[in-house]
Amino acid sequence: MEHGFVIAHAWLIPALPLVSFALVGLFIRPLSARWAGIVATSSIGLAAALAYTLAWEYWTLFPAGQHAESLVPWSMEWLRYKEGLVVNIGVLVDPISIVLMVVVTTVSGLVHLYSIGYMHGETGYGRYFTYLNLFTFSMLGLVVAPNIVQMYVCWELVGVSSFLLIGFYYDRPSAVAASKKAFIVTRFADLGFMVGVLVLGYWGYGLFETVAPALATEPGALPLQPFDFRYLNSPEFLAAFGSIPAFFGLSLLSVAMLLVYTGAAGKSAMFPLHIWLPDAMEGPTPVSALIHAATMVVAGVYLTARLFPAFAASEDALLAVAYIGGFTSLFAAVIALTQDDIKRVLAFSTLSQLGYMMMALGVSQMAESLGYTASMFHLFTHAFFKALLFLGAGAVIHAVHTNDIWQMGGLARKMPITHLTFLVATLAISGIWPFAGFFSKDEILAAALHGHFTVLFYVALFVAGLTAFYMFRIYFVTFWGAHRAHGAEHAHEAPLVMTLPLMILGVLSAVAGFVPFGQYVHMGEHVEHGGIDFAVALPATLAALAGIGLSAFFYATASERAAKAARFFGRAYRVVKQKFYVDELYLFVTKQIIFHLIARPIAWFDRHVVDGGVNLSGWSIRTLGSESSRLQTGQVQTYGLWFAGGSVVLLFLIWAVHV
Amino acid sequence: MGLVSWLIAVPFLTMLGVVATPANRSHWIRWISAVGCGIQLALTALLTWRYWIVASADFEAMNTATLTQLHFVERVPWFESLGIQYFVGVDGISVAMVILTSIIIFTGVLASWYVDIRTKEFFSLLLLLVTGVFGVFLSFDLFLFFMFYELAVLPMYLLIGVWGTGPKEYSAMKLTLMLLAGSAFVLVGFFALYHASGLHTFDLQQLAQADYPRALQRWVFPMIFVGFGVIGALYPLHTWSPDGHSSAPTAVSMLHAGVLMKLGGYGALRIAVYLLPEGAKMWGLFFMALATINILYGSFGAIMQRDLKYFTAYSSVSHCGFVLFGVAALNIMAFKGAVLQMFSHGIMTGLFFGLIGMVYGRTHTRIIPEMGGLGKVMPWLATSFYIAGLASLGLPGLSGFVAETHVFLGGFFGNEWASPWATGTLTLIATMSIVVTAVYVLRGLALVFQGPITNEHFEHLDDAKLPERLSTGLLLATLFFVGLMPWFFIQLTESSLMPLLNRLHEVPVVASLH
Amino acid sequence: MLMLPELMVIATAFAVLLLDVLVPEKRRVVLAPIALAGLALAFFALLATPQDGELLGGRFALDVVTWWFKLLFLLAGFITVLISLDLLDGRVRVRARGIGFRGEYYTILLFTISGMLYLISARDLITLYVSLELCTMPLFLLAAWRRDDLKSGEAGLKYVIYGAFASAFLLYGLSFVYGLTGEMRLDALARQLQGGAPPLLWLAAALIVAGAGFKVTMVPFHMWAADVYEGAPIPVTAYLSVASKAAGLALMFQMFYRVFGPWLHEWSDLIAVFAAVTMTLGNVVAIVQNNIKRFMAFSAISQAGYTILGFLGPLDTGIPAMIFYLLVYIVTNLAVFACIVWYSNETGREQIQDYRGLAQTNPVIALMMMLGLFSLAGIPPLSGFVGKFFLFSVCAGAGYHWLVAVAAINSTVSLYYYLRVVRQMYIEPPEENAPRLTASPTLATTMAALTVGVVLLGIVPVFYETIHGQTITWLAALAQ
Amino acid sequence: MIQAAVYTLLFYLFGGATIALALVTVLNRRMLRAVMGLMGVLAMSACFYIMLSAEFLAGVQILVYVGGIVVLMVFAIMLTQTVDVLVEVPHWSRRALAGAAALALLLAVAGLGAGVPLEAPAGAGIPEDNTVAIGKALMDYGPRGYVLPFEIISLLLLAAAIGGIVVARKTAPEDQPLTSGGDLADEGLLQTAHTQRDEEAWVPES
Amino acid sequence: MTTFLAAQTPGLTHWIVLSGVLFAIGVYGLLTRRNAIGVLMSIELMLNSAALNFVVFNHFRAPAGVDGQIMAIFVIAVAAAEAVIAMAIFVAIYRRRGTLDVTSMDALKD
Repeated sequence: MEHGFVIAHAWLIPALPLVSFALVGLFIRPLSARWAGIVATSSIGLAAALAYTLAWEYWTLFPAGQHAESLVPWSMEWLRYKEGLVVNIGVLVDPISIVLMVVVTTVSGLVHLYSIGYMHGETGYGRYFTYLNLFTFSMLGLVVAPNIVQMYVCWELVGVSSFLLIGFYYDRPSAVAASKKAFIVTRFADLGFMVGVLVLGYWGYGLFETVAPALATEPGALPLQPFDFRYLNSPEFLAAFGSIPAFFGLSLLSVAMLLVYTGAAGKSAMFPLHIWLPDAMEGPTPVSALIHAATMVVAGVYLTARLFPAFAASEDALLAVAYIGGFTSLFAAVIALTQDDIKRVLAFSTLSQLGYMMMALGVSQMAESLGYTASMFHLFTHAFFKALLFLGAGAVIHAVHTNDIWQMGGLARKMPITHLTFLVATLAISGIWPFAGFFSKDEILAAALHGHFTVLFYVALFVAGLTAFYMFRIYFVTFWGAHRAHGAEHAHEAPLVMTLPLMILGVLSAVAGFVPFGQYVHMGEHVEHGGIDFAVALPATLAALAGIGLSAFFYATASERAAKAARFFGRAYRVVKQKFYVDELYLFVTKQIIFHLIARPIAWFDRHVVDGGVNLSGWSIRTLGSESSRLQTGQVQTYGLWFAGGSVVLLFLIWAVHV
Repeated sequence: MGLVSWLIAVPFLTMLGVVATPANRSHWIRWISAVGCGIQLALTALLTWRYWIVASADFEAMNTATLTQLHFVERVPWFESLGIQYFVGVDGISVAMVILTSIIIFTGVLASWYVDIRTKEFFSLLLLLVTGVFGVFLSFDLFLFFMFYELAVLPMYLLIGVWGTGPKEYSAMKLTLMLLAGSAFVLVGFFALYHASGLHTFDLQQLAQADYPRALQRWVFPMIFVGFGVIGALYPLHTWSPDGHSSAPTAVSMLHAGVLMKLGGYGALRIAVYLLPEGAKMWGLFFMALATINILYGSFGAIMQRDLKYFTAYSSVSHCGFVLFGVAALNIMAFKGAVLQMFSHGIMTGLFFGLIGMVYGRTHTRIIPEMGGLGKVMPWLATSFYIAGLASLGLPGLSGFVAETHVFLGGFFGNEWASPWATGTLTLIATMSIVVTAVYVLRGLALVFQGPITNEHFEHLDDAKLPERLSTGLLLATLFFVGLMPWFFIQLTESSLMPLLNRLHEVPVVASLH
Repeated sequence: MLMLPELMVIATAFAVLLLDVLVPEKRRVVLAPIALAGLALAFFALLATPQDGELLGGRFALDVVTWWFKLLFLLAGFITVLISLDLLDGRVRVRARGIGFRGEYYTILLFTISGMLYLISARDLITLYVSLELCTMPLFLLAAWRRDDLKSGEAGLKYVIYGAFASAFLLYGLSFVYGLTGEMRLDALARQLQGGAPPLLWLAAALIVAGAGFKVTMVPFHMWAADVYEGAPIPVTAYLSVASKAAGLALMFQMFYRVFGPWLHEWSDLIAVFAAVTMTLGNVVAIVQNNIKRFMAFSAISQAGYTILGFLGPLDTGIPAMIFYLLVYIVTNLAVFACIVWYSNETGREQIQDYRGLAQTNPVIALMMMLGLFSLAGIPPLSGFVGKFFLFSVCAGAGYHWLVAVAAINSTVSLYYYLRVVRQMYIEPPEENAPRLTASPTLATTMAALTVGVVLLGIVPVFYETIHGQTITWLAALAQ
Repeated sequence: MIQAAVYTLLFYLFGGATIALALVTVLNRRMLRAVMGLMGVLAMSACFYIMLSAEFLAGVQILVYVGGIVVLMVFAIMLTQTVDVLVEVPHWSRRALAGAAALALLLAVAGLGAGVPLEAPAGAGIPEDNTVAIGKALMDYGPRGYVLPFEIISLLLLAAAIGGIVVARKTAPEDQPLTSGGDLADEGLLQTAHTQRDEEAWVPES
Repeated sequence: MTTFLAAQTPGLTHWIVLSGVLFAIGVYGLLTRRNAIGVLMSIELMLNSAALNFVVFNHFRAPAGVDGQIMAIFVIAVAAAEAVIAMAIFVAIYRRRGTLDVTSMDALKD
């Protein structure tokens, strides 16, 4: 099949940031920081343009509503583990990868642009753009991965870029700690992913002979490999694999999927692996916007969606996805109610929204795949409004030099563009018609309801209300009322290079909901879900409005009501404010258990027992030597005794040999 | 004299050149060493290229062969009555190891550019040591192998004892004695094979064609494996490594962790598994279990270390565990993983120790808590350190990932002589190390390079100088090369590893002995 | 003409003795060169001597093993004279009191060498016994040569008592051998014994092995060695540690191969145990020594343990391995002793700590000494390694894998104490203002030549191959 | 018959006496008495030799041993022992251990030696004159001769004499350097030797 | 009586035992005598018993030859040399130390 130019050369999309990364990192950065920013940004811009063209070409090829094939227009052999177990690197083009490419390049391009202004004058300006490019490349590589190993590879790379960017201010201990935490927690989750890959690889390879002939290889493409998603997602494989029992009544497929999901949960910060995300806000704000709101954190969702047929084949895994997602959304929303740091509130809101997306996947079925679409849709819209929120918050922080919302206030007049775009985003996330969030959230709620997950539906509904409440809380506190601190008084609007992305994202957040998403992205046969389901939309909107109202009641004007309410909840409030002490629990586990109960005893054991064993053998030989040397008494007659005794013993031994 | 002999001769001749230079001309000595190692590097490139041309013809044939195909073979009878000969040659594994060694010694010489105490002795010993290492990787006669093996170990004593730091005498003695005690076991194994084969030869290729009774393999295999395991830091015989590495001077740590520890894995693969397939089948699981302990134990041990070198040494214990794990797992992926890990760890840890030396040369401390914020004043070193650290935690794109996934997949796929549940469980336990590695690497590096500068004395330190940049740059490039283009090494080693695997499946046939 | 080397040695001895009387004190420096010349002549005479033949109705015979042993004895004697002469001629920086009487010294030395030459050629019990005494007893005197030195005297006393005791045991054992067969000739009595051995033979064997064990310092018959080595003048110590030990081994060859041959195989376990105990005890005790001579004594004891491993194997591998190892051992040990003699000549010190910083004051000599020590430890590619390798191979060939392990581990242990010396030389800094010492041309040449030998013997295969080839041929001829 | 009886009687008489004298030799505290005991043992042995039809040997025994060696010992005792100073009380443990060792050896000899019936080869006659036979054998170059050990033993005796003189001769005064040529050392010569050495000193480190 | 005695003619065994007793006494003396000359005398006892053994065996086992007797002669000569050497050393030591107590000779030891 003849593809369009961009489809055929889709590898350019991840390659551009890579080339730019190498160029900027090795050559441009040392020479000129300014050009580093420009080159980095334009490379992403170009990639974004290519991504749009790709989308256009693709949906020209497979018009909306039709069955859309996944294409692998380019691939090459990279790692040959053994005969029949080869990892190809390549580019997979299918609806969700295109959506993600569009989102990633768009948000990344805008963040790059924004950063030119935001990071202006910072030390490490060039380094920053190098990292951003690296991240963008890795994320795009992840998105286009045609097999699970490439996914894992890029998965790790985004982890590292995230690590580097969170710890960008490396002389700030809190940033260093946060970056480590982010990396290690996600790494821990990746362990599950990796084991999942091992399990899939092992049985994938084992079943390949019997299953693969059913899967025709496309002409011209590299032969199908056990790691390929196309193989892993194929019903033939899943049928064979799903029939192998593991333990506790779980099928091996469920075990593998749960393991893979652990990785996804780590990246997407599902409870209880969520703890790194709020801390990750130590990085520069644009980074939070790009990585920790719009793109990287949705990689988990993307992975789950990518392997959706496999998850769907294992009901247990999918149930776990649904309930963990639902719980996380509630849990994070509750915490978000009490936080004072603007970025942290946004971080918890991200958590909550990621929970939504996961839940949407979890409530979906192969046959009834509305949730799948909804999840991707929400991913799509959320990327825009959450990036916007972060960038807006970044502009505010840039202006007032603090993250504490109680140090802000009254910024609406000083920063009109920021204020307006922030409001749009807040409305979008709260799910108010006609902003983007309304549509996607509506679809998620609908999916939950139709999937007969009633509890989750009500949870989601409640969370929608909470979301509106806390988002408006920060909106009110930040932009309304009087200046509360010195910084806020002198705040002024950000330069154009920063506000331009805000405005673009504002527009996107406002209109993205009208994209007929379900036409393009669906699993199996397209499920018609046109229009608005009022059974869902009405309660959702009501919940949102209730949240906004309550928020206005507490925070729109300066009053003691909020403080009173906090006092009323007393201990419960403190527990929530301390994020349910999950961090402390982790700290206990790492410090007390891993460091003090495992590492320290092992270090001690090594120094004293193992090493002691070696020293002991040395000591015993020396002691044996000094003890034996005492035989040398200097008395010749004693020596003679030994001689005579030796002869007798010798005689006895010879005699013994012969008897 | 053929190419392979030159590879052994060049370091030796360089050593002679150094010896002939007056001791007070330390600058000449450095240049002679650097040029000699440069020539060696060039020769290595030539070897690689020629090997590729010559060997690629029979890559296919090796898939079913049970004897590894040697190239550029040179044979000279030596002690004929005992069947001892000078027998050198290369196969893919050797080529990979030679590349590693050439790179490490070249960078090691650059890293020791500023050694100014007893320079002449230092470089001569270093070159003598590396002569031994090349000899081991290139010889295919057990006598010759053993000879070079000990030659590679012994200069270590003086190198650590004279130029080391800390409890250097103790460390040097412990290292030397433990390694040679290990070689004692190897020797016992060699003799057992020699006599059991009845061939009156130490020729590895011929010994490989002999049929050893199972009872013999049962005890000889662990002998040889443990003997090599000592230098490969097999738990619990690894304890020479932290002390030795931490006391050694920079280039010696580099060589030692980078190359010498590989002799263990190399020997275990080349001799223990190659000659004793039955033994390998019997003991594979046991040594896999030990190597698993290695992997986790080393990484947990590293967490609590205060000294950068101890820290790296424990991480080496962990990483060498992967090598032994791969060797013991007995399948092609694991074997490849083991060789790749040897290469990767060699480069990575060489880089680590080189960098530690450079940092130490500036700060005069290696105690992690005493440092902090160094990234600000020495960005080159910090970046290199981070890349090495990331390689060590198995980041894709760097060499560690390729090696580790090979090993993990290999372990997980297991083999037909061990319960799949056992190998699978061990692999799962071993995979946990990737988290622990992340913990200690990031924690350690963060304490050294990140955060505010803790000591105002550090404010004025300088970044890497040219020789240092050259050496780190070369090592970094290698890390990336292996990580990004793994197929080169995979292709290189796979054809030579297949015979090892095939031997496990077939009872070796005593063919006509030529 | 078969006896030419012996006669030359004896003639030289008499020449030296005569010249000592005739030549004034000032001119007595010529004695050593004459002794050397005589030994060299004997050496060349030996080279010209066929490796096969007998004299005096078979009382004196030559074969390959004999020939090689003679070569070794002459070599050891030659080098001993070389390392003695500086001390005896007074060309030393620090003079040792009480060593002198060059003429008598060389004469006695040459007599003992001739005793050894006869010992290995002897083919009857009487000649064997008498020549053994000739190569043992004068050494008692040499050990006590520094007669106003308490230690030297004490060494002599212990040596004479212990030596006589051992010799009496040996003699008593020989008497039973004679009694069992009524024959003095080795071939005849061996033929008699082949028919079957009564238990009395075990007593004889025990007593004889004990007596021979004394000479090769086999545990537990080794205890004299350390004290005597420490007390004796250093060149004498060197001589005791190589030549005397070689004579002991020659005696063992004579007894084990010519008399007890049929039972040797059955005694393998015993030999293995004694070898293991000998090397282990020698090694572990050497660890705690501080005096370098005493240290070398225990090192030599452990080397004896390695050497007798050769008796475990069949003749065609065991014999060449032992002879080659003996050659290597003589060269190596004398290389080390040459350095020790030199250092003692220059500084008068003989504690291990006294060697500190030698590598910085005298790097070349330190290197030679280190090579020698490493060769003793069995580090490749030095000859000691190769020698041990062959012995271990014999041992493994006999199925004694455990013993190979013990021996190899012992090598490691031995490395520990050799490294102690190396450490003093290389790692420890020299004392302040430690002078750079000079070496006399003779000693320097000797050291250099020995070091070359230490290296070359292990690399150049011709020595071992010759010994091996000749032994094989000889054994094949015997078998016919 | 009588002859045999006498022979037996003599054997036991002499044997008992010899053992008694030997015990005197090793046990008596006074060296002179001990040496007399030794002399007795050696003399008795000469008698044994006669009983064993080795008359020539008996003569040699008396001449060399009793006449030579024992006299030497007496002189040595006189020389080294002004009065009977040394109180010989060995430690009980040493005596016990030595006794045990000696007993073990004795048991071994008696047990193994006596347990073996060794018969004289049948038809072997006693040579008429062993003195002649011994003389012949000592001078015979042939397969039955012992000329070689005879020569060797002369070397041994010579060496013992030369060395004995060197070792036993009076020591030179403390202040005399004894590095070369014993007490005849010439300081001037030594100096020359020393400086000469410095000139021709080989400096190995280049 | 005579018959009895004649019947009891000492055989080889008796002689071996006799020499064995002498040898053992020599061993005992060597190991216990403190005076070096006493030690030397014990050695002479042992050598003598060995020589006696040779003569006994010569008489009983090879009466045709005189090998054993010749050996005995050599043993006597060796004993003489031994005595000379030992005496020389003893005298030298006595000069320096003023004693010949072998138990006090332990300057050389570990």
